Amino acid sequence: MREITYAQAINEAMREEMRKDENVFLMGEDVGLYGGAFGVSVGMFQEFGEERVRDTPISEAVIAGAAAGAAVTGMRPIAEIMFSDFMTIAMDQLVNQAAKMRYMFGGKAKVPMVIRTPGGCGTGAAAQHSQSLEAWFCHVPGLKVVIPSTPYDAKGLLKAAIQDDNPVVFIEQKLLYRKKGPVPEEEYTIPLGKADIKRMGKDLTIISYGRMIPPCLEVAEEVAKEGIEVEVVDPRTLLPLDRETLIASAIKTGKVLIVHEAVKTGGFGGEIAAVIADSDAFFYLDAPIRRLAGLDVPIPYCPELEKNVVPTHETIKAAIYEMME
Amino acid sequence: MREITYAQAINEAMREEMRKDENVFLMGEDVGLYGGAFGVSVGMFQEFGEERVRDTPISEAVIAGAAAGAAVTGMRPIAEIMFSDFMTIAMDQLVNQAAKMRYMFGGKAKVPMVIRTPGGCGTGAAAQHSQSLEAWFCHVPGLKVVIPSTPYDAKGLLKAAIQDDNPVVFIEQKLLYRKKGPVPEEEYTIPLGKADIKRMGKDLTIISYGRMIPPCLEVAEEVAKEGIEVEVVDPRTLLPLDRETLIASAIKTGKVLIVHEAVKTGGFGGEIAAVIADSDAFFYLDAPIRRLAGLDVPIPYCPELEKNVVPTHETIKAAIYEMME
Amino acid sequence: MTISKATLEEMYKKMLHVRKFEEKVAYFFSMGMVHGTTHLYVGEEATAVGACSALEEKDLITSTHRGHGHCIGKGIDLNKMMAELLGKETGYCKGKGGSMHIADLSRGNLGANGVVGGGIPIAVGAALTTKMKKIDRVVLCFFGDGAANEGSFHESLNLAAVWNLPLIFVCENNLYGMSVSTAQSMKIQNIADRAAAYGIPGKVIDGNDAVAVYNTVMEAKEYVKEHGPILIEAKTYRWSGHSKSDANVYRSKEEIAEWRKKCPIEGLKKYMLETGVSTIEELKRIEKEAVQEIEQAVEFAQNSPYPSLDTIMDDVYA
Amino acid sequence: MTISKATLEEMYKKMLHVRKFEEKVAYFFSMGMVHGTTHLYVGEEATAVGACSALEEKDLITSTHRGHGHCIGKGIDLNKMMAELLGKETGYCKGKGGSMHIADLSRGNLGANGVVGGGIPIAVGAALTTKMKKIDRVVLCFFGDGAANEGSFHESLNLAAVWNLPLIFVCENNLYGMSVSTAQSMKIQNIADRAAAYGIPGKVIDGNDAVAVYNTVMEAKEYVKEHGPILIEAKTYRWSGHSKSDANVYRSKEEIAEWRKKCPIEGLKKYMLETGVSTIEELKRIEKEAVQEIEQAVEFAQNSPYPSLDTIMDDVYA
Ligand SMILES: Cc1ncc(C[n+]2csc(CCOP(=O)(O)OP(=O)(O)O)c2C)c(N)n1
Ligand SMILES: Cc1ncc(C[n+]2csc(CCOP(=O)(O)OP(=O)(O)O)c2C)c(N)n1
Ligand SMILES: [Mg+2]
Ligand SMILES: [Mg+2]
Repeated sequence: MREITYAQAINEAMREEMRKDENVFLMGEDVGLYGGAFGVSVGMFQEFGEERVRDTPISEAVIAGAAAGAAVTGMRPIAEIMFSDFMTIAMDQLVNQAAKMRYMFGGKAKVPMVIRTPGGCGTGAAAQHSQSLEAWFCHVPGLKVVIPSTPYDAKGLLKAAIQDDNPVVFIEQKLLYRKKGPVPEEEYTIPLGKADIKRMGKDLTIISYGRMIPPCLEVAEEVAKEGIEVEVVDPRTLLPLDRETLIASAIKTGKVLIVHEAVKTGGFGGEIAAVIADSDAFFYLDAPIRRLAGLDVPIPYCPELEKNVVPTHETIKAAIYEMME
Repeated sequence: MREITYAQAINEAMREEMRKDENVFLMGEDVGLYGGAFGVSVGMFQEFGEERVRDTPISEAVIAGAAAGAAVTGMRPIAEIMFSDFMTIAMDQLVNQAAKMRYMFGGKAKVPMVIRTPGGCGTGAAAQHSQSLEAWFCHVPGLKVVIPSTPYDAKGLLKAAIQDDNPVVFIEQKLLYRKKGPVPEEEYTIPLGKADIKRMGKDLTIISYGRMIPPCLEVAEEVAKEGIEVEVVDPRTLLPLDRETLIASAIKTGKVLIVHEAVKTGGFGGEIAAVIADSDAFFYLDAPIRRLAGLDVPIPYCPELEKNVVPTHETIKAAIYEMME
Repeated sequence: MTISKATLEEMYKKMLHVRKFEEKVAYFFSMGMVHGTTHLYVGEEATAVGACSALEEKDLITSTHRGHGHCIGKGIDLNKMMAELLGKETGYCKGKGGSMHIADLSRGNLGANGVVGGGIPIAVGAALTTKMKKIDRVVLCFFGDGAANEGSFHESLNLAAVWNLPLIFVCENNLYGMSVSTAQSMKIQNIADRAAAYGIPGKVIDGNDAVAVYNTVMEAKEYVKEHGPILIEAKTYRWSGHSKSDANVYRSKEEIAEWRKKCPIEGLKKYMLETGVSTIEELKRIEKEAVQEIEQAVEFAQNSPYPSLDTIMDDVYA
Repeated sequence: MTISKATLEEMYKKMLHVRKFEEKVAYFFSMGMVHGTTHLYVGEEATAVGACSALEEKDLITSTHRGHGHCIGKGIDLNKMMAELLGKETGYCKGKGGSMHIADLSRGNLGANGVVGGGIPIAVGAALTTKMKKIDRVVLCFFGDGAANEGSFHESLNLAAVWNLPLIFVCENNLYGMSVSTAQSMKIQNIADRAAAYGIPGKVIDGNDAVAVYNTVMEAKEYVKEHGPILIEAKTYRWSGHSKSDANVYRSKEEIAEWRKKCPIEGLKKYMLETGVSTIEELKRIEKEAVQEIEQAVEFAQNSPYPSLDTIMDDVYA
């Protein structure tokens, strides 16, 4: 199968949906001629023109709110927020408006919109451009939250998100944008809310997502040589969470390690751990549920510090060994 | 001991600190002559004047940001955000600025500020005035997060928060404002980061906080008559969390029930469950860790629905029985 | 512009509906029969009704926490509206929204809003749809003087201007945002002057004069379809406290009395009589009908059941 | 106003520092020696240096993502600044902040900011401290044309106006916010016109003319201490791309060339020579010193160690 990058996969997903449905359009800061801060929308301005690929002023609140307003009146907007750190400015419109309209109005509204936003550290951009804030969005009923780890998932999930009739926060991973992977040329979508077992194993379950998946898989291959078979489960959609798949894997292996880049305290790993600890899997666990996550600090600038503020190949491996003891 | 309301306790804490330290001041929407939307600052405008009890325009972003700017230059502001739902508008200034300044600047800044904001449902104000968003703030290194359950705690913790050199999000509970409790007239503070065992017990640990504490205590008394001794632990400060006290109680009773009003998915109960599931307590648990929390929906308006969207006396009791089976 | 008799009588009736509706709500609250809080529109009727009467059904509005007037102005089923207020299953939001979240998408009301300034960006989005789909309609966005100090106001007016959206911004300046007066919350006299910051026209009008409001919005409709947004500031006043729990300490009795003299309903009545549009008998009949219709709505609402507990999880997702 | 020779020479030197500093940074980036991204101030030197030179050490500034010019303008230890850029332990932020977070609280620089518009509310708070503590100083807040479309701009200017804070807002209008031109992002010619929306004065100046900037800020200082804030719009231009990854597709070569002709450093030099303030030899000596000082800073930075991993958890809390 041909290989394309994660960024290209996202670009293709948007283009395909925009070609099919004229209600779909893209707006955001510098998404037009510039092609987006990370080049994700490159070429779309040329293909669809300035009406459907809209550069906005630097105004995150109204970007999110205008998306909600356009969605509730019949469009299917995709809004880009340039860094997920700036979702902080759009929270009222996302959380109090877009997410709640349907319920507040007794089911009469439909708010089909996607907010695409890149998260994560590793680019040397320091504390205000590097956060992983997915846990916040997962605490908001009415939203869906997606965070793909491969080009294949990115394309299939984004197409599903655009087709979904609810507000979806689609968190992209900066460090994956340039990573390539196989993506079929044929049409496909991946249903929201279905986890994917990225690797089968029987000894220990890693639950992880986004850009932590590649190192988890690498480590899994390495320890496999020593006879430790790790299962790597990627929820892909964090809200709604595919609890069944996660719990089944925990029951199977009896050991759960949760890995994410976001700061540990208050991170989504807590939710995952809690779901498992409150399930039947509890009776099958033979070790505490471990969370390996970002340190509880803002992201530092200096490369060495930045690298070590989140789980690494080494710390993932060490955690596996420790749990297998 | 004399009894005063939760709102009065907060009012006293602010006044005492403002009398002692002229750098402390209050600002927010309608906190002046009006006395605050919930009457918490009643009389303070008269005592301290308009310079130190400042009415602001309806501008939550600059309220939080101006607090940060005043704090980093030598004041100790208390900023009120009228409903915690509107923290959504202040998130950039709180999360990207106030919380991170110290770390980003290599330890050179100090940001002693308190944001007071009421959370919770039960007042018939529906989806945009009723949320419990504490989990968000707990995911932000650099912040402290406090949520008192009694007038005594409210006063002692708020005084400590005002004296603290870090940004503190102080979440008040609307439904507790008019509740009375004993509060000494003498000066005291309660250190941030210390849990309080509100009731001792040996059979089951309830970890809860804020306005869920009173029903938990009532239910504990009721089931005590049937010989079930419930321990009720109130972290009081969610960030930093007093993990030791929570874990010790879990080890003692072997059963943990977490109760909070916030929406279950992504709520702070996940963090608590994860901390326990990853601790030594894991080996002492004889039942899954249960979370009893708000339903995963926006808060509805109709009183019966609103009442049942969060844990109630009945559901708490039922959960205890179920776990004791 | 001359306004037809039918339109004027319709406006008169709607303003009475608002007044009577709010009186009922106030009564319910005073009796503890309604849950939560509410923000009465009494005194400001001419703004909502005048503005909405100039719109067609296909035109859209966004509203505020003080939204009852907008609902009625835009045309609403009074029964369902009253039922929503009482949290009943038959209400607009099946009892889940209450006073601050009534929406009637079928008649172009995109909803009240509990967040000050929260509806403004949504209006921008609705106007964007209108433009992109080339629909022949306008969007009208209501908000208060207090909301004009929120960042969302700024971002929204700017974006609507840049994109030349068919959007009429109507600032209801009732001189206070809760307890804080505009004199305390801004250093300018006229909020309409903020329009210049976005390169769009701004206009100050008497928000208690229904005819003036109507005519202004009529003109604005044509303007915005061609040239992009406009900001209209309607000066008005709320007679009651901000919400049910307001002791009104920040306003003088004299000020309130002064404004009560400028009653918008009396004003329209006088206009209709003086210009000979309607006779006093005709207006009396309208008054009687209005009162009856509100009574009917109350009856409908009171006789409606509360939503069943089973519905609590419904309608979170589409 | 006549500016002393010492001040002019100091300004000249600082502008050279900015230029040379940025050239080094560009070089480091091109060689992959620096991590992350950076926003060069080349072409805009007169604004930062002119404005800051009119301030005293006790006065405060808030800065932006494009903050190197402000740092140098306000007086900074070049060694520590360069070290921070390289992520070294000896840097201003111990290597934790990098280009977008350099702050020097001891000299009144409250910090660069990675969030567009993020520093504006902080400036309001700093000015509030100034007023409440009755300190005889001003706060000067830098931000870009793009930032003027953020809600934080609006809320901040309004609050500062209402509270009469001693605050000088300086909008660096370099015609673009990343790739989007002001023509696309606002429907007005002059951002200074937004001042009227807050009842404060607004003034447009040539941001490439250091003397004009200096004089304007000098006057503004007196004004704001007495009357509250003012908004100054300095028209200028960035010569380089927005950040290291910018292909500049949205600007024409001609436009860039046109602005390069208006080099602020050349402009000041010409002024100093024509008015006879300094001789060409004097200026040459300053140039030489400036280059040397930047070289020294580079050497210092390069010889400094990276922070130890042990420091990773330090300084989250006070
Ligand atoms: C973002 C936000 N901040 C604060 C509030 C609380 N609040 C509700 S109404 C109101 C006053 C609004 O004033 P204005 O916009 O003038 O409308 P009015 O009530 O006068 O009609 C306030 C402060 C809110 N609902 N939302
Ligand atoms: C809130 C926010 N939105 C977007 C960005 C990404 N961004 C960084 S600089 C920039 C352009 C800023 O333009 P302007 O304010 O004019 O400053 P300039 O870069 O021209 O100096 C953008 C969009 C950001 N850092 N913060
Ligand atoms: Mg008002
Ligand atoms: Mg710019």
